[in-house]
Amino acid sequence: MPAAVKLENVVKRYGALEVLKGVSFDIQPGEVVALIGASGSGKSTALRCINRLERIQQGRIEVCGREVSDEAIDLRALRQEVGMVFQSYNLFPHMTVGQNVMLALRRVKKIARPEAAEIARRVLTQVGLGEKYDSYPEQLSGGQQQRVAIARSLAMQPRVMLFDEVTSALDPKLTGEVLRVMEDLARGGMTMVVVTHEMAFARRAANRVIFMHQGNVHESGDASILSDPATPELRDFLEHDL
Amino acid sequence: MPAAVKLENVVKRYGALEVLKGVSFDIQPGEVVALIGASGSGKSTALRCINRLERIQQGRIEVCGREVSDEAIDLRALRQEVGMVFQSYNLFPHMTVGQNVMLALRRVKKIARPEAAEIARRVLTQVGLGEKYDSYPEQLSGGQQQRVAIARSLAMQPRVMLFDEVTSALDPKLTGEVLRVMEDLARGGMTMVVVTHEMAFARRAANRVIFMHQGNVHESGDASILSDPATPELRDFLEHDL
Amino acid sequence: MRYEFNFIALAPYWEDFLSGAWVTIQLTVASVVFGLIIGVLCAVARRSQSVPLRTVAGAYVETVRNTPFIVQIFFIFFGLSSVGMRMPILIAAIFALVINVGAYTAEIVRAGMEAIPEGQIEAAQALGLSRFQIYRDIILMPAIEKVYPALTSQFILMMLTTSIASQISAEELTGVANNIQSNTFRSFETYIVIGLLYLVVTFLMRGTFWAIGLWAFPRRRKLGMA
Amino acid sequence: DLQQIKDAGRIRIAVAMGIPQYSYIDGQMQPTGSDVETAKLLAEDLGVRLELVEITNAARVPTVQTGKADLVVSALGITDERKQAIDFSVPYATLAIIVAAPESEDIAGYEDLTGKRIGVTRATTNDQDITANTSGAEILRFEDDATLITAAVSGQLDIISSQSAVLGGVNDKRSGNPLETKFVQKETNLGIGIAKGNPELLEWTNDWVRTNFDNGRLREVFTEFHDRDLPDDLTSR
Amino acid sequence: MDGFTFAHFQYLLNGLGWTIVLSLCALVLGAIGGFAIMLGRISGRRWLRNCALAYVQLVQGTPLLIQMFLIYFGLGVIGVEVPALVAAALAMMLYSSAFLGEIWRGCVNSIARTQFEAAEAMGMTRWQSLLDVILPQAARIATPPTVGFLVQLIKNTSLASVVGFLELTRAAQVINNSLFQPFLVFGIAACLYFAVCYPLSVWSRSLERKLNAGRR
Ligand SMILES: Nc1ncnc2c1ncn2[C@@H]1O[C@H](COP(=O)(O)OP(=O)(O)OP(=O)(O)O)[C@@H](O)[C@H]1O
Ligand SMILES: Nc1ncnc2c1ncn2[C@@H]1O[C@H](COP(=O)(O)OP(=O)(O)OP(=O)(O)O)[C@@H](O)[C@H]1O
Ligand SMILES: [Mg+2]
Ligand SMILES: [Mg+2]
Repeated sequence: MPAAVKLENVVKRYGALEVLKGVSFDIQPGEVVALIGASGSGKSTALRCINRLERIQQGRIEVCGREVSDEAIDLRALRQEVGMVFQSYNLFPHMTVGQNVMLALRRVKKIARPEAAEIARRVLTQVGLGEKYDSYPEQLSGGQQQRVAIARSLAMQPRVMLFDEVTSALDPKLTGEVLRVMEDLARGGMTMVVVTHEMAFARRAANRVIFMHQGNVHESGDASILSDPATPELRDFLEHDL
Repeated sequence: MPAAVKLENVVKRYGALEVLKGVSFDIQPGEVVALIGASGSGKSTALRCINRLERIQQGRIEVCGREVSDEAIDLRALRQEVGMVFQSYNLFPHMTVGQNVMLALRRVKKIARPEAAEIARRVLTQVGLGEKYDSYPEQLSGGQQQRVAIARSLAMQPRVMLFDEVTSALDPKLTGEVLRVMEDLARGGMTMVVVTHEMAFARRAANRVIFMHQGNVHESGDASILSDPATPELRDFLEHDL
Repeated sequence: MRYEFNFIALAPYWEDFLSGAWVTIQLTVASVVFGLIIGVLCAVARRSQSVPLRTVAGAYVETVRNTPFIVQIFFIFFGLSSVGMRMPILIAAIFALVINVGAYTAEIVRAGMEAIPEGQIEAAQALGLSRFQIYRDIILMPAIEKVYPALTSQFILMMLTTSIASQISAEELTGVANNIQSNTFRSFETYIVIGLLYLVVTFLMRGTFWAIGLWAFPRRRKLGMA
Repeated sequence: DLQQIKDAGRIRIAVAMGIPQYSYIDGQMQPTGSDVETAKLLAEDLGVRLELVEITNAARVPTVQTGKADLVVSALGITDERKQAIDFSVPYATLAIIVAAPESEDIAGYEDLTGKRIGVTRATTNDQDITANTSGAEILRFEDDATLITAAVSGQLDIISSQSAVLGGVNDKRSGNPLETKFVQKETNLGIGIAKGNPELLEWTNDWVRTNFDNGRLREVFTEFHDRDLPDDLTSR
Repeated sequence: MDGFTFAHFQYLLNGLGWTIVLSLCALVLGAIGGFAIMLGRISGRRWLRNCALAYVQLVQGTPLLIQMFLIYFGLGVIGVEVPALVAAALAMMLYSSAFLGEIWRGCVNSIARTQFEAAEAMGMTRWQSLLDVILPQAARIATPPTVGFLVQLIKNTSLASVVGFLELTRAAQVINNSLFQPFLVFGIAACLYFAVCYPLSVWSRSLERKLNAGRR
């Protein structure tokens, strides 16, 4: 069985600044991987490369057997496999919650309206927002918006989900709710990559932890590396965890 | 010795919406108080009332012996006593880090430029940002911006500091650094009010915890109430903490 | 094709073209400087607490923005001389241009000020800055920086509007062109030449504004936003 | 061309509206003036409908050059430079241009204008004449006669160079200190303008002007508006 | 030549009619052209972007009067006969398309790039993202400056007099040439302009306020 996501020696530069300096890792189908590391270490950039929001300069990326780094790749097909939830949600403010979720179903998957609406209701209920179908994003609290963003990706039934710091600025109660949704997904066999700076969250959500440091994968392993780090950098990074 | 901050039956309304419904608490000089509570419970509003960014409809607020609710209060004098660090930093984007910190020193305290620059360098070094003196805010990472905001308030040497969720979106390492700065300040005898949604942070930083619920102070006490809450509301609020 | 182009016929007039361009530039520079001052003052007045101040500034801005420049320049030029003020043509033209562009500038600057996030002002208040200091340091400069492209366009439009000053006998580019074509009857050639001269002046202006922007807003330079 | 005009059954004649006494709008908002009436006569005699093309001063020559109109009858003085751009008929009328000033001004010729502020209408023969013959005068060029008159009325100007017909309008409005003719600059011959390359139309127009000048119709039209007569030898100048 | 009569006023109203017709032409045609320019300016193709930029610079850098003149008489010179209305409409279209294109580009750019990314990350094409996600949001921001430009456009139609249009300003000039009462005649013309433009200005500002309120 091929890896769900595979990075091989990926190099990404912005002008002279080398942000990813040869990153390699494999993620197996069904795995939940937490990507941690200091601010600026390249976590968001790695996610963005995986679904080709950024082009890479060297190396290979493969997602569900597709060559992402191939110039001729069918981007729309790739993005139906890979869902992404942005750090800042990026909901469409001029559409209701329902329309946000339905949009890609109708435009990309060409699903008829009634059917798309039904799917939208189902995933919204799944994240506990069934009754917000007709609200606009600005009428929702931060945590609710975050869950709409998750629902919007989920509705497309991707095989891989990328989460970029989905719990920053949520209070403990809301964080717990998001975590529960992700655990459901994991049980359903979805592959997930989760960027987070909350170690408690990483510990609870992930089968595996990848620690990035200055554009490289510095250490990785199961959640136990968070309590027993092998490298001094990870130890230093964790030291301040409360 | 008078309380550093004293709220008595404070009522604050936005139109028909009563956000603070008769809040009272005292904070002694040198105390570090954590203000916790669900989103929308009125924590930020309480801070904003304390330095008179909002007017209150009923009750009294006293800061360092000054009557804040007095119409004729000298606002500039009050604000030299009270520093505030905003949730969204509110750095001035058109000024360098150094200029941000110097601005109030020069304009409000009328300190000459070279001397102000020296103070700015000193407080920036104190928060670990000495070398960012000439950078612009948008060239900084989130955590660095947050620390500039802290330095900007500190440079004015206020007697009371109000922190509004200063560690959201910081990774553990940066959170630790901010915490260390606050501990230094506390040792220096500064009074601090800290709004936070990270319980671990509250536990470590605060002598005392005030739990707000629907516009009222619902429970307060030393940090032990976080492990042993007396009211069901606080218990429910904490339940999801990881 | 019935028409033969003959640019040579215009050659003897090159000095006139240049002097016209020079007058256009003088009109433009003076109006930009004073227009900006009036505009900023009006923008501040329109946001002030004082009702009379707000009303006066609002009436000025609305009157000027909603009537054509040619009417304004007539009223100023002939109106003032009717009450016995006879001023040099250039001064009268500049006066009219300043009144006109001041109103547009006021609206643009006001929009920029309104776009300054409330949090910026609160942060300055929390630091203890006075109202005047907040206006100068926190509102005005960033507002102008925000609307700088719009201001540039408005001033270029104004430069093109100076052509109407030929109505009151200012010898700027368009006026000069009309003189020349009435002598030579080489209308197209003349209009093509002044079209190009206007383009040159436009580019000069854009360049100047760009350079001033670099100097006035060092952040744009450092962050490579210019 | 002539044949095309006849075939089309209409002739397009360009007139710059707003030249006092030559072409202006009367109280019923109808175009009138000596040029307009001349154009009407011409169309009548050609046996076609008249279509007036109302334009601005500056557009007079380009309008016929580019075929937007067949003829221009609009106080257009015959000059050598203009002849290079378009063809002219023999003169059909004249334009007397004068320098006027209040009585107090002591002006007898061009040389007395040195250092004075004088107003003209831009792109007219006056403009060219004053520009060529004075030195050191401050010349203000206005876009049309009305603006020039307004300048003289409102007190921006005391000395103007214009056609004599304008004076009445100025003195009507001017409060005291009326302007009087100081000297006549010259009497310019006015021609009907035709785009180059229309020999038949030119020839027909020349014939028409000569015939109607000799039989007095053109002179009648002119005197009706201008209070003066045309010189007898006009068409052979 | 006596005073200002009702006939004169009708003449001015007639001029106002032309002013409105020309403005509408300019707006409708300019909107179509401006949309194309906007697409060009945000295109992924560098040559297209540069062409659109050159067009904008050229048109914004020369006076409308000269554009009118060159189009009307210039097309005549190369043997293309265009009626004055067509020439004027064409010139106004070129002019307003450059300005509207720039205004709209600014609005589209001010919609955060992340909205584009979010749409593309869901597999939508660039065109779908533009239509469903970006334009509806940009349209809201774009309304006030577009109306603001329209107010300026209405006044700029006066330049169409060079190609023989008796629009409002020219009508006032013609009347002034027989009455010699500039303050009266132009004063009335100014009032007519004001009557058309002011409601638009007010509307534009109330829109702006509404949209600003929504964003805070
Ligand atoms: N568009 C860009 N242009 C130039 N540099 C960029 C760009 N985007 C990111 N960078 C730089 O790349 C580095 C890695 O950024 P990235 O966003 O991947 O960090 P991160 O690990 O997600 O950090 P954080 O935890 O703060 O979100 C940073 O130094 C950042 O300044
Ligand atoms: N300017 C305002 N106008 C109307 N309502 C407001 C305004 N500011 C705040 N509110 C309301 O007051 C209530 C309390 O807001 P506040 O910002 O104090 O909450 P908070 O406890 O700081 O929450 P959070 O943890 O989300 O920051 C909320 O319901 C909010 O909607
Ligand atoms: Mg990131
Ligand atoms: Mg808050």
